[in-house]
Amino acid sequence: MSTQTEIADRHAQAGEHDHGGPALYAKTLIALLILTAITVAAAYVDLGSGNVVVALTIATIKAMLVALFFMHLLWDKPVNAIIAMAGFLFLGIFLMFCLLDFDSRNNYFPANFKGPAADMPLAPGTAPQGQVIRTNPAAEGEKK
Amino acid sequence: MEQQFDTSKIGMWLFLVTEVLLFGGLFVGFGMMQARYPREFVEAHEHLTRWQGALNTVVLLISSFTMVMAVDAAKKSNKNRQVLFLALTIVCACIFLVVKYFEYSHKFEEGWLPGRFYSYKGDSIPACPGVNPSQLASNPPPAPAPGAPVQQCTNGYATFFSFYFMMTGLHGFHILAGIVVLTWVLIRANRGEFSKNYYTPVDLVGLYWHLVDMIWIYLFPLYYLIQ
Amino acid sequence: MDWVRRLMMPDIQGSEYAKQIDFLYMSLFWLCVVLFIIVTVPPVYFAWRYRYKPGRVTPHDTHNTPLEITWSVIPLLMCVGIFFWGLKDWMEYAVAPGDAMEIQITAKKWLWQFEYPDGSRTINDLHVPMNKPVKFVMTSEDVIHDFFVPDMRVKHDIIPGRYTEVWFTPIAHGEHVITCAEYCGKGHSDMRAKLTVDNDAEFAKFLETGGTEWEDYFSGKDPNKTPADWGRIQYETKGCNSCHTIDGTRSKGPSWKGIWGKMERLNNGQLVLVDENYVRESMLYPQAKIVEGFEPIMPTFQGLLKENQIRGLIAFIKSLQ
Amino acid sequence: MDQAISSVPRTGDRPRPKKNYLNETKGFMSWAGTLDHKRIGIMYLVGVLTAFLLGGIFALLVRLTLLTPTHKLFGKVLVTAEVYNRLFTLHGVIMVFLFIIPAIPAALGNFVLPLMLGAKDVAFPRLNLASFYLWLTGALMAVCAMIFGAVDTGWTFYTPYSTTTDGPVSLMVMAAFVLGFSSIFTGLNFIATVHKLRAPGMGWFDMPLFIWGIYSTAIIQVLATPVLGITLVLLALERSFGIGIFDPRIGGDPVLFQHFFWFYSHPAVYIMILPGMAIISELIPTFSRKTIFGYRAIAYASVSLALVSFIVWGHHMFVAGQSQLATVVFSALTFLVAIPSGVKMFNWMLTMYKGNIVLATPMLYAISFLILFAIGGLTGIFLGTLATDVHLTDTYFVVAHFHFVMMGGTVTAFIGGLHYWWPKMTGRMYSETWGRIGCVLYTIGFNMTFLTQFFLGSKGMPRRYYNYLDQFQPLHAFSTVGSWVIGLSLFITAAYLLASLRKPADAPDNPWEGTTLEWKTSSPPIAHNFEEQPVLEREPYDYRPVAAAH
Repeated sequence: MSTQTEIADRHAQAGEHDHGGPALYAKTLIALLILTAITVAAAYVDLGSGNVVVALTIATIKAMLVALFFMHLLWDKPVNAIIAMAGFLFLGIFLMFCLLDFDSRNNYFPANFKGPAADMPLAPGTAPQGQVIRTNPAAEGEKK
Repeated sequence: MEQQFDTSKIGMWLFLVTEVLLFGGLFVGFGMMQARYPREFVEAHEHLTRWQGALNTVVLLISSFTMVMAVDAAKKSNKNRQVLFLALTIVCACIFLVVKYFEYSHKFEEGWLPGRFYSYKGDSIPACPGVNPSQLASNPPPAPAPGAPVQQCTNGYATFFSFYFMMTGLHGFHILAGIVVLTWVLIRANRGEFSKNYYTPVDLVGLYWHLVDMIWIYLFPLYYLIQ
Repeated sequence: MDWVRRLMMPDIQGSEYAKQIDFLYMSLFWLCVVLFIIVTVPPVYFAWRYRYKPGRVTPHDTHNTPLEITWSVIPLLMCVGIFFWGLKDWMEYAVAPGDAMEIQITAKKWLWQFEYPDGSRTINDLHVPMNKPVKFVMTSEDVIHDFFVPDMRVKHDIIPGRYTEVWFTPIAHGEHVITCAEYCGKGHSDMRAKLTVDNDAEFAKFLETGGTEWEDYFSGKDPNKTPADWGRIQYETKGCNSCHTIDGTRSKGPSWKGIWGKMERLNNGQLVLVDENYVRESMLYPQAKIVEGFEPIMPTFQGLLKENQIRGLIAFIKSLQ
Repeated sequence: MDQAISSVPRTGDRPRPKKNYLNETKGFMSWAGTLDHKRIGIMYLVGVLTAFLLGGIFALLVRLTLLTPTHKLFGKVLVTAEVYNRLFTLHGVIMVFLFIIPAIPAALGNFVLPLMLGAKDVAFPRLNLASFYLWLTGALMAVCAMIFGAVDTGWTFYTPYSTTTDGPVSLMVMAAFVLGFSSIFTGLNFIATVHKLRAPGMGWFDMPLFIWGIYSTAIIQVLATPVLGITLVLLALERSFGIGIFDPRIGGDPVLFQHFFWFYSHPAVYIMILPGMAIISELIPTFSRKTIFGYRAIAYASVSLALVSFIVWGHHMFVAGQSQLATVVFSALTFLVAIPSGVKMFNWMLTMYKGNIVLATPMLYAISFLILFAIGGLTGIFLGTLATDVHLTDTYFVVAHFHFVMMGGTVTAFIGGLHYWWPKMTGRMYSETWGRIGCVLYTIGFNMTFLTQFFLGSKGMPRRYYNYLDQFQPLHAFSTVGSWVIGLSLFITAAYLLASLRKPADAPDNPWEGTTLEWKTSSPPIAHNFEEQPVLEREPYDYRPVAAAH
């Protein structure tokens, strides 16, 4: 790659000089650190399943800050932003369809359920209701 | 000439997208396994040291800042500041790895290891019955007697640590690679090769470094803060 | 036109569902024949009709928006129709009726084990009653297998560590093929089983003997399958092992070790010789003779143990010397 | 008709330059270290054709094994079940990862794409060479895995079979991983090239449709292949560490593996077919001497196929134990694929209408493609429809369907494209007569082999079967004979193409009256492609007389 970069020993990124700058970067850093503090603090508050949402929302805001300011996407050519978005979009598609499958799996059981076949333990969440397949007394003790 | 800069940048962004999807596969795997073992994952994550994760987050954020400052200095043809900030970035990367080293060695000592090497005794979780796969085909083991308690096993716990080591390990590998390219850029910067007319390598390494930071931004809450 | 169907689908339509699938398949087939003619005959014809002539000037047709919209929208509508037709038939496959008889399938490399509601078991030999819905709840002991009955047009993967389900209502009396459709190694292509659709009388007779697996243990062909081994399976699966040990330790009932041929003292002071008749009586009428020092807690196994299973248990006890 | 093919330089053609990319420099290192996209393309071509030969031999052996239900030939069992399982696995792995995926983009695309854009080279020549060496490394790893006993998992590597079976599975999987990165780098390179190195005056909608196809392919290569990489790494780690994600014995989910695998491998099908369609979009207007009908529709269809390919992967898993809701959603989405594919078929058809059609060998392959791809596409309807798929999936019907699309589609287009650009690449014309014989034989043999397998499949013959019921023997035997016809036709093709290399360079710059930029340079091109930077003056496929166009 260095051949053409060496050939390109002169390029003027007109316009980019006007953007960014240490002051803005410092502000971005401070915002990122504050958000980190918030996300750590939020972890000590029990919000049930809300914790994951809060943590991931804050993480996404932080990632956006990094992408927009540190990675210059805010001022860059739109094609780069489109490429970056595409990556996350298709990752989202992947996650979404996997979750769609997981959340709506049909679990069947034999009428006279006798436990899993051979030494193959049943996966959690696939046990018939009312029948505890896997318990961890030690862990449950800890919770109480 | 600007053409070449733009081309390299598109190339870099495309590369970053492949990195996002590479890590993304692991994130999806982690998500699915967490949906499968919600309780085990929460219990297992309590073995991670939250302050170490938070410290590393701060270190990486600062390194991202010093990196962008180095790019800024290159853009302004300021050699000394460029070298200084690149060096600071490398220092931050090294601090990150040192903290990781302490984290890892603690995990090794306690037996919080990936997959079948998980040997932690503290939770008193009985191990799964071991099965030799090659035996199974010719000589299947007898079905368990009715009413016999189903064996508990370390499945979810071991899986959590498998993902922990895979994802932080892959990330750590990227940090290492980052240190290598940063050093290369530092040497070239020290020779005064970069100026406002040509700073493509600094810019591209910067993009890479920010992505590594960005991945950690997601790793940190997922591993250290889940409830 | 049934010969066209027979050319492509299995001759036997083992269920009403199979007939539906065949109708859908044949409809799609004729539709595709028409579409195939539409998309391939013109190019071949054009290749001949507009074959090269020096100097011929070709028109500069770049596009025709109405035409292009037409050939996008019509296929789209067709696809929507086909999707819903497929969905309608598939819903029937996807949901088993509540009153279906349940047969459990355990697949492993490379055989099929079937278990009926009364506990009877067979290997590679499935019997089902005609005209009654049968539901199969399946799991695998090793890798993924797939329960495929071409005559019934049904198929579903069998996944280790989970149960999956498939069902059909057989209407074709006689034998059919069950075959594994998910690659599972060396014996994949030999992992076949026989499906026999019985009428009610035949099926009742089949259940009476508790399946056919026991025959292997009494035929003497396989040194690893003796009547005593059959007895051991009954000992482990019918619950004998919860009260009777086979290593001599005392449990809720007398241990079976060394019991054969002994004189046991009963709670009324009588002595009884442990032989075929006594053992058989203890299983079917357990309250008749209680060994001294034990509670009369054993339930009767009348109806639960088939004749061959009793014979197996006797052979098993005999072997515990 | 042959007068339409100018095998002699036309008046106005520039004299053949003495130096071209083939003889500019000499010696092993001038090839091994070359950054010239044309030489890298040629090296890829040699590589993928070798892989094609190897995979083809395995295919012939598989068919030979299935000739009789007893597998006896001259009274001997040639291939046991274990060997058979390895044969079809190797056939699949080699054909998919070593041959089809790089065949058109990396071999033909590398050669043609910069020429068509009027560029000197691809955007990142070093990355291009690195990509070739990654391919070579992956190929060598696969060969090593073969030597160490080969694997019997099927090219899909389904868990838990692949996590429990013996053999160098991890090595084979890592070979596929390395090949994946080779593919990623090719795609990355092409995207950057298309964005930045188009000739002056060439807007996005002035690009030849081949470029649109390769560009869409590159999008998939960059977005989907990393997931394959991580999937294979997880599989290898599952084998060595027991990480517990895919193996149910230690609490994993085998169906999740299938999601991971098909998230890549379904788009991968479009990595294979889109470049095939791209070649057909070149051949048909060129040999019809007529502008392409619905340029924009074809370009958009390529891109939309690439995007839709990411949301339909679950149709490989209708009976695999994914949730019923997911099954219904994936089936509905699957039908979306039919629309852009159909649009392309109709556009090609209308391009031929009122054309001036030269039935040269590449055009014959294009017509063969139209027929075979139509069958492949239409049988896809049976498999996308929920109720019929339950009966047909995992049978020979699927085998036939994807061979019609992958071989009847992609390989047919690849051979057509190879003939089309052969004069440009080598500077030689091949024997037109033998070319046509080869194409007709190929089409006949192909239909004998694979049309038969639709009947086998719908009759209930599962795939990957070593033993089969006697009732299937006639169809199997017929299919095997067909495979010999294909083998013969490809042998003939290889023979006359190689024979053409023995004669001195005789090809004119533009033997087919092509309108795209690669025909503007000499055959074979000079090392820097063009003597002066070409400027696009007319849109591609403009066959109006020069006066009328202005």
